[in-house]
Amino acid sequence: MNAIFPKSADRVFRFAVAGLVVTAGAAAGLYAYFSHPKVLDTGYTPVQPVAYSHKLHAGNLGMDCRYCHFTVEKSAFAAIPPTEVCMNCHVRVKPQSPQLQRVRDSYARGEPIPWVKVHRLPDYVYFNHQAHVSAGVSCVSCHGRVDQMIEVKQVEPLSMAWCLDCHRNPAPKLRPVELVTKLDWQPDRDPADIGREIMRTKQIHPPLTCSGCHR
Amino acid sequence: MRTGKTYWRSLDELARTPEFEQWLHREFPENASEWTGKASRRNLLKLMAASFGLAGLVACRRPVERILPAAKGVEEYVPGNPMYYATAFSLGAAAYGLHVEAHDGRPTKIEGNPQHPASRGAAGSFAQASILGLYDPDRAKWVRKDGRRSSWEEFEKFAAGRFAGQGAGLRFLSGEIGSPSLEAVKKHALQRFPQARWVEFEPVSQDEPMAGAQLAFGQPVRAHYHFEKADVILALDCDFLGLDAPTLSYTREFARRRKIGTPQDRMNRLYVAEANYSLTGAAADHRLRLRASEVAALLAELAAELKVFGETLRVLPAASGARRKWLAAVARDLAAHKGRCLVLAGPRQPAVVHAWVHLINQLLGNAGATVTYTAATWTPQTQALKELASEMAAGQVSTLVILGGNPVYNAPADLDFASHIKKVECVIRHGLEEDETAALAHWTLPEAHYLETWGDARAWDGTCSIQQPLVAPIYEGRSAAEVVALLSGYPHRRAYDIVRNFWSALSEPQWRKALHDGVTPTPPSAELKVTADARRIQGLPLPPPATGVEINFQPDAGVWDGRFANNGWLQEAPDPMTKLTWDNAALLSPATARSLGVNTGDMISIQREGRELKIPAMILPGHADNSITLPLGYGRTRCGRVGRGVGHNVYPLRTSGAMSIAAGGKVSKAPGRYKFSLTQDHHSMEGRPIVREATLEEYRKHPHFAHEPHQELFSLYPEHSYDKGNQWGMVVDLNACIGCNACLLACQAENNIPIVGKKEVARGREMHWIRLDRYFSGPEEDPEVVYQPMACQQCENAPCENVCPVAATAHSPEGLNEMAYNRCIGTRYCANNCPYKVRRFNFLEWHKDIDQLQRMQFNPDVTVRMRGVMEKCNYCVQRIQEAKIKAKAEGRRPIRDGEILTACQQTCPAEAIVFGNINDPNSKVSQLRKQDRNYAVLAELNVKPRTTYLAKVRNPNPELV
Amino acid sequence: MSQATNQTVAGVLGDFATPEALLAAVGELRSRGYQKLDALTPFPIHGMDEALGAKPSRLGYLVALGGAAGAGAALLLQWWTGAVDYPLVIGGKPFFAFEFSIPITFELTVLLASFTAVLGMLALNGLPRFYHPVMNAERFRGATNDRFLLVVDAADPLFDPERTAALLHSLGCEHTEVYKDE
Amino acid sequence: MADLAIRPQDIDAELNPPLVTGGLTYASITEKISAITESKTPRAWYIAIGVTGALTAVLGLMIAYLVFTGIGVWGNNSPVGWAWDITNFVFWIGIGHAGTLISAILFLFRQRWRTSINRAAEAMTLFAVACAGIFPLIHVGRPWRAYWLFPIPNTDLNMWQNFRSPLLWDVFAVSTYATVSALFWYVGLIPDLATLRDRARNKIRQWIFGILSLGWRGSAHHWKHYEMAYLILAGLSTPLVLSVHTIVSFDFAVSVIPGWHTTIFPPYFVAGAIFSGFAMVITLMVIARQTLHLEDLITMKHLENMCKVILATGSIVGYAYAVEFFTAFFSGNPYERFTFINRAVGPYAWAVWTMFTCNVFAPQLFWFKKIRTSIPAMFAISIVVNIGMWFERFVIIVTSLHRDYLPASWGYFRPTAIDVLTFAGSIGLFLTLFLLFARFLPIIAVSEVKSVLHAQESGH
Repeated sequence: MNAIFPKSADRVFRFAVAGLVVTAGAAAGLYAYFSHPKVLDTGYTPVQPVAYSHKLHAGNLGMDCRYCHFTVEKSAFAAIPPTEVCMNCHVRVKPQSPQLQRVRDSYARGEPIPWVKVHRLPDYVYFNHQAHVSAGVSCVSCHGRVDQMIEVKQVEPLSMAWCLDCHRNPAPKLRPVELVTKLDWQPDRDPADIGREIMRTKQIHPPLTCSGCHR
Repeated sequence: MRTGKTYWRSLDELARTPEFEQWLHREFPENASEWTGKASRRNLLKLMAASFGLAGLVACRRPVERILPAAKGVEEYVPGNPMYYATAFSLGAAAYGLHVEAHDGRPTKIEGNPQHPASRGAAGSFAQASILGLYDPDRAKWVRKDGRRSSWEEFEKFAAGRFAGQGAGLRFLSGEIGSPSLEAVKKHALQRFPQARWVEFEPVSQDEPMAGAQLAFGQPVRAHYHFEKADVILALDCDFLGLDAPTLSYTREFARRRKIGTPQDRMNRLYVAEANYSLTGAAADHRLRLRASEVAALLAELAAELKVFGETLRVLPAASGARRKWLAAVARDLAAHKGRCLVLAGPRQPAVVHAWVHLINQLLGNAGATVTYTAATWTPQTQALKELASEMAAGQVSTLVILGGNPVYNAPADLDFASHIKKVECVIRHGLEEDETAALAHWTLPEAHYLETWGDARAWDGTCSIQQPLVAPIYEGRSAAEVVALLSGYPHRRAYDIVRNFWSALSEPQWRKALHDGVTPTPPSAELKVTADARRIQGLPLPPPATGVEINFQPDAGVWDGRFANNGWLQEAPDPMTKLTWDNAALLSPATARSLGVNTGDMISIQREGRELKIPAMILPGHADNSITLPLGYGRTRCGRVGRGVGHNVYPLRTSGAMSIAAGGKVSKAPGRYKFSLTQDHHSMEGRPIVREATLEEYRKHPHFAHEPHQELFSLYPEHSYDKGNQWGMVVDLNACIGCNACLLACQAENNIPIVGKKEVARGREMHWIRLDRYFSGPEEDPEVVYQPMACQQCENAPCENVCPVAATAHSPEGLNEMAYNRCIGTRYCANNCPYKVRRFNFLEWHKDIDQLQRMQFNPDVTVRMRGVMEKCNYCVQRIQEAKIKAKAEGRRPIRDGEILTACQQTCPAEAIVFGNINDPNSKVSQLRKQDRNYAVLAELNVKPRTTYLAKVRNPNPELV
Repeated sequence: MSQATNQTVAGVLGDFATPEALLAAVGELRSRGYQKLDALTPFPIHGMDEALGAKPSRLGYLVALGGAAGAGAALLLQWWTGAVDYPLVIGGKPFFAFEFSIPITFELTVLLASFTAVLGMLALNGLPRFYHPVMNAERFRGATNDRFLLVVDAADPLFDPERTAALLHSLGCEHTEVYKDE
Repeated sequence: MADLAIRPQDIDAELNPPLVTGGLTYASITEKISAITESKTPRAWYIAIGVTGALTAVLGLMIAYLVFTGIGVWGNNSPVGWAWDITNFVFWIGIGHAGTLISAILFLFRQRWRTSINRAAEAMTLFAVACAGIFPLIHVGRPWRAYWLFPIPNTDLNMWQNFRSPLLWDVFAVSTYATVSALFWYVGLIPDLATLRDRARNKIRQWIFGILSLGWRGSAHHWKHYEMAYLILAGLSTPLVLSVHTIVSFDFAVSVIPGWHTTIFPPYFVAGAIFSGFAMVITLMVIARQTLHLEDLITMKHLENMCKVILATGSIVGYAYAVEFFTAFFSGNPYERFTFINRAVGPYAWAVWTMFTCNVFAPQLFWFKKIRTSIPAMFAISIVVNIGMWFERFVIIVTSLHRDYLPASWGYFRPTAIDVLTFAGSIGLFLTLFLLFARFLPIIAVSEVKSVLHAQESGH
């Protein structure tokens, strides 16, 4: 036989090419899926130093978010409550509970409880709670149903594209400002209509340019 | 990308350092007491602590004494929101009122206190930069005994034994005291130790003016000038806009008389006669190049012209030639404005000159009108120090307590302080730095930074302010008052008690108000009616012009007398006139340089009274011939990392006999060259219409002189309209701008602008967002100077935006040319294509070596840029956003005019910068844009800059043009 | 050569010394009604297509399509990203304009056109094809060096190993060879 | 090619003297060229690649140092944001253009003398573009973000590129250029790879070239589509090569900086590119010709023609320089005027005059047949021209930037050792790639030369 390659060579070659194409396609697809912020960034649920249940406090007991995170309306920053806030009640409620030992120690020593940050934005992003809350964006829009979470977990991607979605079309996410902490609020009509009214009355037009968030 | 918020991260790291452990254990026990529910100071601190995790701990370092937020601050603390406190900063005896912005307990930014007469809302470069001193990692941290770390307790034990007797051989040496409460403690100490003596010494002192007043009035008085009333001003070697305090209020008043809205408006006229080219000289309508030592003669000639002593008496030499012509015109001008003119002499001029000036002002009817006097007590400082030195030499001093200052470095050379101090048995040194003096002390005590401790300060005009701390001492620093109180057994020991007790006359509400406003209700010093004794003054001998080459010692615009040597911002801020950074140089005129055969950068040797100094020369056009100016404060040998060995120390040439103007200097070329780092190496405008200038005459003839005729400009594309909402714009009045660096430093502090160091500046990589472009025009020997603050012009058709491949810089609907650092990949194409060259690139990781502590100064509202990204002025967009969010939250729609102040605008003592909404016809900025003088630089490129300039108008004397 | 029995005759090959001889031979065979002919040469011989009666290549049309696709894609990309998905005001210029879209449109046109040209050429030639019966021929290798080969495929109705070979000889072919398929 | 090989009207004076000499036959051509790749590797080659390889390693080190430290390791500053980085980029891109020109434009113009040099010239194009491509990528402050230059759909940022930016046009132009050149080159190689395949004696070579030649049989049907494809590629490459340097020139022409904002840049840059490209081809081919003894294939005729092209394009470049100065003077625009006065007498005058001497005056020597037929002379001049063209880019970029509108912002640029070593390294990379090519692939288009020989013999 004189030819360099056997007759089968071409078949082999075609299979190889086909295989290559398929694998490459699959790889690309998988990457696209797993690198998507929705998949990549959500679901983060760090273990907190104290087993504090938002479900219990905000859900069952129906405490308002602002009792602890009392700066959301006044500041860019939503304060993590100082130990005193816990002790306001827990001097009376379950004063002996072993689970609260850490809290009592912190109160006694004046050392803060090192809570773990759940919702982290890049340092060059300047998110302002005051601006959003006073516009009528509910906590639930970014933090999800915290009142149903035993351990707080990140449910939204918090990516730039995700922010832009809302900045481009805020209406569906707006509600009367007194309802922002009412996580289970169900509007009786199309939320977008309500949102549009609020936008009109409050003159809300979220920034779409860089300096809106990056300074 | 790291940002202002990085400090949280770095704090976590910091938390592992021993100092931090210490803070932890020192602070919390005393705070861990009651939680009252409502916002008491203490739980505020704990709020912060809790809210920020460890970051708050710094905040917790606030002392527990009650402090009240100032005007702008909200009464109750909200984590994340900045708070503002009123306090005071003093340079020698001149105090300036400040508002300090604090984020979560970290002071981050300094502004002037609008209610304070000496600041009027402005803060000069020294005050602006002083915040960096607070976070200086090289500060004196601990009590040291013979260099080894000790403690306050040990020192107290030692002091108890040492300071028992009547104070024989005990001497105190301090800087000039401007603090009433410290004066009280001082008085107490001198009563407690009757045989002790107290010497006050400032290298840059008011000795001569006070002596001059003594000659003229028979008593030391302090003169106050009222520029708003003066139509004609003659400044003799007096840099009242630059370094001869109190410049801020003077600058403001002067600038207000330079701003003209229409050709009909009246302007003041400034004549300057000086040796060095000062900011005041740059602002002058007529400047006479004159050796400082000839000012006396000039004054005499002026007196002759003014016929001060009547026709008959002809004891005075008359001027001749050009100078005569000049003088005659000036004299006529002054005479024509009796009671509305002003003659001043600088503190460097000898007493007799000041006496003459007082007399002339009196005869011109200015006394009581444009110049007023207040009583002052004065002991000649240099003399006092001289006596102290001789006592030390004679071994009569057993204990020397040095409070502040740095005499070993900056005492007159002939006193030989450094060797005499070794004869003192016990030297106790209290200061901010571990400097040359500390090195020779037995005990060194850390001084608290003025933002760390309580105190008070008296301004030039006698107004008093309470200096309230923003943080508890980061290290073990204590205030001078505390130290003296400790030594002398003063009834109160803690700074707060000392101050509060001194002001016990103030009721609690008054006290709160004083803290809140930043000024105490005590009135300024009462005006004093004095008359100069013409006969006596006439009899005074006039100092002859200096023989040989005259040498002028001047405080430096960057490091003053050397006390700011370790401040990177000030070191890197280019000298307003020479644009020299990280250095001083022997300034001389082109002619003098030619005669010496030296060029800029050549080393020269200056000999005087057997002392020699080798220093690089720098040619300064417009400097007086046969005269050399030596800026003080460089060549520090024991200093922090920043200032050590920077520049050349000229003190060795400065003797008690010639503190300001030295005669008989021998100057020659020395071998060797020296490399300067200049931020601007081309000084001519090349005939380009960049800074547009006219005389008042011309302006009245052609009100539109500022408008270059160029053909109709249009774009190939349909253009975006900017007629809705806020449209930000800025106008800079070149008539008001005096070229001081205040805006540059304010911008640096506000926008986390890095320091790059001498080498990188030489490479052309300085990062300042504002350049103060300085152009010489006219003859090289005697040019005029114009300044132009040049930052991003926010072009509507921005060339930089077009060329960015990744759209990292784009335009906002409000007309801002935005820079998204986090999108930037650093092609530098935008900077290349910027006709104004105002973009700055992070060539290296400038923040790499920044101390954790220094990061506390970062403004958390501004991203800290990493290497490889472009940055530039953005009209303080963080302030704009803050204001907009505030306006929204308050349901208030439009943002008030003047509600947003850019950092540069807010601090400008001349009010030269106006920022606002050009879409609102009534806003100040729109009004200014309507003026004839308004023009845009490089308008012919059709880039449509949002920053425009008001052309400069000088008001020369028609007789002299 | 002599291998398993499943080998079938794939065609006959004639080896010519010069292009001219080859051309002549092709013409002759065509006139005798041979259909399935091919010429293997080290460089293209002008007139060979006519001689073989091959139609001119239609590659050009494919390339035109490719180019058009490129242009379309480029314009779409620039318009959609700039004016639809995230419009940003840049340098006071419009969100989309033909003026500044020309360069990239041109480049992508050329890019896709070139790809179609190459891939199209390969496709029309059925390349890559690593095995071809004629490669079994002893003399095949001459075709990429200095020989000019005429190949008559066994599928040709007039094909007969002996007679075709003889015919080739009569046409001045120096050597003929019957080659087999695997 | 065949159709141009034997159509009488295509035969021009270029055919005399013959382009293939020394009584070569089809077989001997095959033998001569293939032998280069088959024979034992000469020691000289190892020495050469040792040197160039070392230089390439230096390039790698420099890039690593740059990426880890920052652009500050170069001399770039404010106002001179671009310096050697973009100078090198434009320089290499320019070099590349001769290859495409020879293979495409001369092909369309039926210049048959191209056949002996086009293969090597195209290879040179590829390698030059490879070198050029490095610089835009490493000149950015954050190279790890350089992928933002490409419109990759991004789910997290939702950000796109700015299609108004000439720099982005560059990205598309250069990557297109690189791709198309590679295709063109490879298509040209296929028949010769088949030749090597069929000469190959050992299995490895058979397999390698067997796969690379994609089963080419030289069938008439192959040739039919092949020629069409080649013609089309040539037709596409010609406007492409013009567009690439036009767009590179847009980086400057589209800006507002005096000395950059110039309408004649596109033609001027293209001419300059061809100029420098041909110079580099001469440099390389002279070496190849001497070392590999290809005198019969790369005849004096070839070299002389290239010298003529250099003379022509050199004169165009010189004319462009003159026009620039005249326009600046005539425009009456003070900034424009200053820029050119500053070039002639400013701090960078030395660079400007080097540029003039090398690019305008030196090539004029080719008016003399003696010089354009003397190997040493043309070699020397080709080197000089290469140097001159590097300086042209340096002058355009740096002298325009260092003094533009506001005198207060003026500055001066000084290169650092890193600048120099990076450029030297890129030369190393270029030569290394060329050496590898010369060793393992037919550096002359075998099948094309054969068709030229055939044309010659079939009595023209």
